Formats: sequence, C-alpha cells, structure tokens
Amino acid sequence: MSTLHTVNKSPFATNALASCLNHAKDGDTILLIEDGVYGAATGTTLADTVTAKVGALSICVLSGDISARGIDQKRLIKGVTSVDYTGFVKLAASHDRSQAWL
Amino acid sequence: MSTLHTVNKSPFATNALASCLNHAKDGDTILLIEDGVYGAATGTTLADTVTAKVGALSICVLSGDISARGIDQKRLIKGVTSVDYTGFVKLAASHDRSQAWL
Amino acid sequence: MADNIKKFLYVNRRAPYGTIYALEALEVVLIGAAFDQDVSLAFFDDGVFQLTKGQNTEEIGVKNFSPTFRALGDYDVTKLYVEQESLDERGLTAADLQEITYEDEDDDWAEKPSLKIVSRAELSDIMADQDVVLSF
Amino acid sequence: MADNIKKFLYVNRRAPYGTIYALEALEVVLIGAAFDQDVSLAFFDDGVFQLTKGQNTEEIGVKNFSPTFRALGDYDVTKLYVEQESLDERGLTAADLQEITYEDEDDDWAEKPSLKIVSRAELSDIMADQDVVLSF
Amino acid sequence: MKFGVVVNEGPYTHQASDTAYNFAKAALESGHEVPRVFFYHDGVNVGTRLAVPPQDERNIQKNWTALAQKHEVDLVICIAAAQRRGMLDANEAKRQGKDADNIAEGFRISGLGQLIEMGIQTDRLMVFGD
Amino acid sequence: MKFGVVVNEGPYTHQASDTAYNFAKAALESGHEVPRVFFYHDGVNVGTRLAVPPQDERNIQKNWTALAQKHEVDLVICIAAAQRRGMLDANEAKRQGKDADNIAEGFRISGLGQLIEMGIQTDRLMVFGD
Repeated sequence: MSTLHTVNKSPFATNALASCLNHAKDGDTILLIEDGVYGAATGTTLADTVTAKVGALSICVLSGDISARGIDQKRLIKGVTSVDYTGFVKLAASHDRSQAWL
Repeated sequence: MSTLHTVNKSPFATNALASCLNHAKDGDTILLIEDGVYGAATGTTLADTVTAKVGALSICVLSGDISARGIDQKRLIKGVTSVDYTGFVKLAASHDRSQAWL
Repeated sequence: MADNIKKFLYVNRRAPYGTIYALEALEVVLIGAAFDQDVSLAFFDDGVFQLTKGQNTEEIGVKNFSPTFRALGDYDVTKLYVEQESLDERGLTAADLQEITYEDEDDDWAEKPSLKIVSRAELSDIMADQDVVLSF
Repeated sequence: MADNIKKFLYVNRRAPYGTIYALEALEVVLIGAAFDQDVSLAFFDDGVFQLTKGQNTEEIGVKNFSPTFRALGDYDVTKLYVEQESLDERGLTAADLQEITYEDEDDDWAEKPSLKIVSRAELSDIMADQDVVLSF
Repeated sequence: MKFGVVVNEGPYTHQASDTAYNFAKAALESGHEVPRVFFYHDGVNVGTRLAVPPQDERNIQKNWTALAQKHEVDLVICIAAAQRRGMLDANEAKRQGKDADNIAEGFRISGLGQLIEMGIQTDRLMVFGD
Repeated sequence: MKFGVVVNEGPYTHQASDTAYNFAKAALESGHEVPRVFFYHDGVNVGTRLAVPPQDERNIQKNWTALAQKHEVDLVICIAAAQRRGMLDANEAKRQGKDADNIAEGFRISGLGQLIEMGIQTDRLMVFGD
C-alpha cells in the first residue's frame, strides 16, 4: 500500500516539496514534474535534504520537464530516476493512490 | 527616494516575503495584502524575522485582509500599522515607486 | 452500494480568500456528501487558516464562506483532521478555530466535535489509508 | 522625447514553462523596446532559471522561448541583471547561462555581454533606482 | 486500468493542462482507459472554442478535443466553476439570458457529481493543478 | 496624482482583481486619477460578459464596468494574452473567423503598447497578481 506523490512547484518558490517530504511514508514514490524538477538537481541549497530521503523514498523526475529546463541528466541527484509520460502512467498504476502537492 | 513593496502571498507557502525582506532598503515600506497578512501575526515561526525588520522598514497590513482572515488586531506584531484601501493609496502616492512581490 | 464505498480525502493546504481553492473545495465536499462515500478532510500547512474564528470579509467584498464548515455535520461530513504542527508553526491553537460539531446518530444524537487535531505522523497515516485523494 | 524617458524595470522571479509569466514578460519587453525608455531586466530567485542553456521543450510540447533572450540586443535591451546569490542557491554559475550579447554602437559596434551578474546588495540598489517596476 | 483525470488550471497560464494531456495520452496509448477528464477551477477555461493561440504554439483545446474523439473520453466542465468564469454552452447561455456561448466541440458542461462519480468508478484519480 | 493599474489574474480565482478594484476605487474617491487599467495574463478573463457568479457573490466584471463608466477609466485587455485565452470583441471574432465574442461593456482590446504608455504617462504604476 504505497502512494505516488506528485510535486509540480519549484522547491525554492513554495513549500510543496518540503511538506511532501515531511508527510510521505517510507516506500512511497515522489515524482517531480513541471517546475518541481528543480528539486532533483545537485549543488543546490536543497540537495542535501532531498538526497537524505533517497532510499527510504523513491524519487523520480519527468524527463520532458528536465529537458525543457535545461537540466543535464548528469546533474541529477544520485538515485533519482528519470521517467517519460509512459513511465509516469506506470507509476500511477503501480501505486495504490496518487496525491498531488499543489 | 523610497519604495512601497506589496507582498500578497502567505510567508508559510512561498518565498515572496523572505525575498522582499532580503531586498528592501532601509526606509522602505512593506505592505502586506491578501494572504500576505499572515506574515504580520505574532507567535508564528516567522514572527522574529519580521519583528527584527520593524524600524528599519515600515511594515503595514491591509485592514480588510486582516479582518477577512480573522486575525485580531491584538495579534499584530508591535510596530505594524493597519491601513485601509485609502491608506494603501496614500502609501502608493507617498513612495517613489511600488514593487509587487508576486 | 456498500461494496462500492471508497475512502475520499479532501486535502486543504491553502489559505482562504487569497485564492478560490478553499471555497471551491468546500463546494465539492458538499456535493460529494450525497454519494455516501467515506469522507475525510485534511487541513494542514496554510489549510488550517480556513478554519479560524472571526472571519469578516465585509471590507474586501468577498463572500465569507467560513460558516459553511459548521454545516458539514448536517451532511454527515464529520471527520475534519487538523495538523497540530501546522497550527504551531502559525501561532494558532485549537481555541483559535471554529467549533464544528455533528450529532452522532449511533449515540443518541450526542453532539460531538468534528475537528480532530492530529500529529503530523498521524495525518500521514490517515492520508496513506485513502482510495481517492483530491487536492485543491 | 528625451525629457520623457523613464527607467523601466522588468522583474523576473519565476521559472519558465511551469507558468506563462516568463514568456509573457518577455513579450512585454519586446513591445516596450519600441518606446525608447531606459530598460533593465532583473533576474533573481527562480527567475535565473529562465536564462539557462540547453532548454529543449520538445517532449512537453510547449514552445521554447529561451532563444528570444539572445535577440534582445537587437532591440537595444542590453541590461539584464542576474543575482549571484540566486545562482548560488540553485547550484548554477555564469557558465550555465546562455551567452547574451549586444553590439555597442557607441564603441564601434563592439560585441559586449548583456548579462551582468550582480550581488544582492547591488540588485537592491538597481531596483531602488527605477521609475516603473513591472512584476510578473 | 481506469484513470480519472482532474485539471484545475486554465490553458497556457499553467503547465497543468499540458501535463494532464500528456499523461492521458500516454495512458490511452499504453492500453489503459481514461473514461473522463474533469475540468475544475480555472481548468474550465481549457474548453473555450474562442482561443486563437499563436501559430507556433500548441492548441490546447484542439488537442483535448482530438484526444477525446479518438478515444471516447468524456470531457466535463464543472458548471459551478464555469458560471463564475464565463464558460457557457448554448443551453446555459439561453437559460442565463446570455447572447453568446463559447464551449468547444467535445466538451460538455455538467455538475460536480461527475467528479465524485469519476472518483468512484475509476481505479486511480490523478489531479493536475497549480 | 495619476495611477496606472495592472491586473495579472483572472476573476474569483485570485483576489488580485478584487484588490486592484478596491485600490482603484479608493484612489478615485480620494481625488486621484486612474486613467487606465491594463488586464494582462489571466487578467484578461475579468472582461468577459458571459460570467454568471452566484447571487450572493460580487460581480467582478460589473464592478469594473460601473467604476469605469463613473470615472472614465480606460479598461484595456491585452490582445496577445486575450487571443490565447479566448477573449474576443466583435471585430477580433470576425477577423479570426470565430462565431462568437465575449467582451463586456466598458472593456476594449488593444496591444501591449498601452501598458508601456500607461507606465510612461502615469505617476505610479501598481501591479496586482498572483
């Protein structure tokens, strides 16, 4: 019984990712989409917070949103997985519910 | 030569107030409007940050937005001034420019 | 119908009035009540601001919808979870919130509180036990 | 006309694509260029993300407008201020940003950088020296 | 598997309606069903037939209409949200005494009950918003 | 003093158009001038005449129209933003081959130049948005 969380806001602009990380349960997946993908980059003030959750949580990014924003795959935090829209659908199907952090 | 800054976002939800406080210059005025008024209340995790700026900056709230959200005037941080829409217009007229922190 | 009952959670993380999400979320809850599902509402982050007492919107010219929360009991919506940590961060206590109650038909119509203040960990457990999560 | 020149500042604090503000801000800058005012653009907070290299929007199906920044020099829009602290917080350096230049007609059309990386204190001074501040 | 999709934001302004479209399209092409998409809040504005986006941009409304026609997706615009925002079909326009309507082909206006019903009848509900 | 006002968000969804209205009204009643209000981004949606808000809510479009008529305020909807979002006047509808239009009385559609001009010609520019 696990949840797919989607976060679509920049973690530098709003508290959506912070709140999601505070509420997600071990074994859940967080998929960063739209402006949320900035949370998956290394070298930021938030990278340590996100990195610390990798493992307990599965953290993914939507590949199209990463490309759109010019974030090189090499800049992704280690352990973060990139998925396309079909991968997004698979995640939604394989978790028991989805929760959007708007 | 001073600036009227307007902040309309909850400081718990976005970084607008934090960024405004980081960029405003001594002698400027910050007017908290709409959901921004939550930044003027005592007892919150942000109250110390705001309180520390009172004096160097003039901090005001829009009275209608305070009332709408059920914030008692007694809960306002000391030194914060409440103005109505006419007071808002006066502030806009008496500063050299306005900057909205959206 | 019984075997088609799902757990519906309405997630409220936004303050009222600055945006319409809180009001339009409440409109869904009211309509949804007719469907006899297992309904819960979660209020955390800025969502706790929706429940404060003494809201008066006259000066801003926007409709005050906060009294509607008190009517939820009549619609059999009786589980309103409020996160303690979110209240703490915002300098609020239970005393700052409206009293929202319902009459329990299984207990001789005794009046009981609908607001349940829970810890972040408890709220996480509640959210992880739903079938449908609607966020606004 | 000269005595009617005002200092216009366009404030960019938002990331591109998630919302339309960055694109529609740029549309104002392009139209505004025809008015011969003293124009500056400020990029800070998430606004610095607008200027990154290598944006490819094919998969999301949204128009990539980032090349337009490189055309601003042709419109005599040559002062694009980028805040160092905002870059630092986001793990970016000047090398991650597009090269944006203009030809200086007062210096034998020498090619010069339009992007000027400034400290937070310098940006505050620039913002406090404007007549009209447009935020998006 | 059956997916329900909720779109909470208007076209172009937020990426939500694009992401929802790309998700729905991928789900359908993966062999899943998307019986209904519910447009709420500013999402109702996705269904206007009067938009004229620039030639080099995607046409969000036409994309949805085409997807709906190809895969028989029920595109429902919330009536309460639509009334506030000036989205009307011919019937509503007549009923409200308005002299024009603006709903695009493939969309229909109905009540919030359709959202709850979608939550009950689908296996997963996906929300896209701001 | 002359105030220019910019509205960046649509009606009801965000409080911006309400705050802008209350500000403009207070400015006019204080003896200032508000020669123009410019509606940009989703702000263009304020000018639809097709909205039917609930009876117990304010009518944002009608409030603006009334204020404009009383004080001769020029309510300008940005044409580029309006085209993306399906806001048209009769001329635009004809030009674009659309079968309906939806602009309310007191509003007019024009270019972004009107925003810059307002910035130049007013003493203070106020922006209201999300």
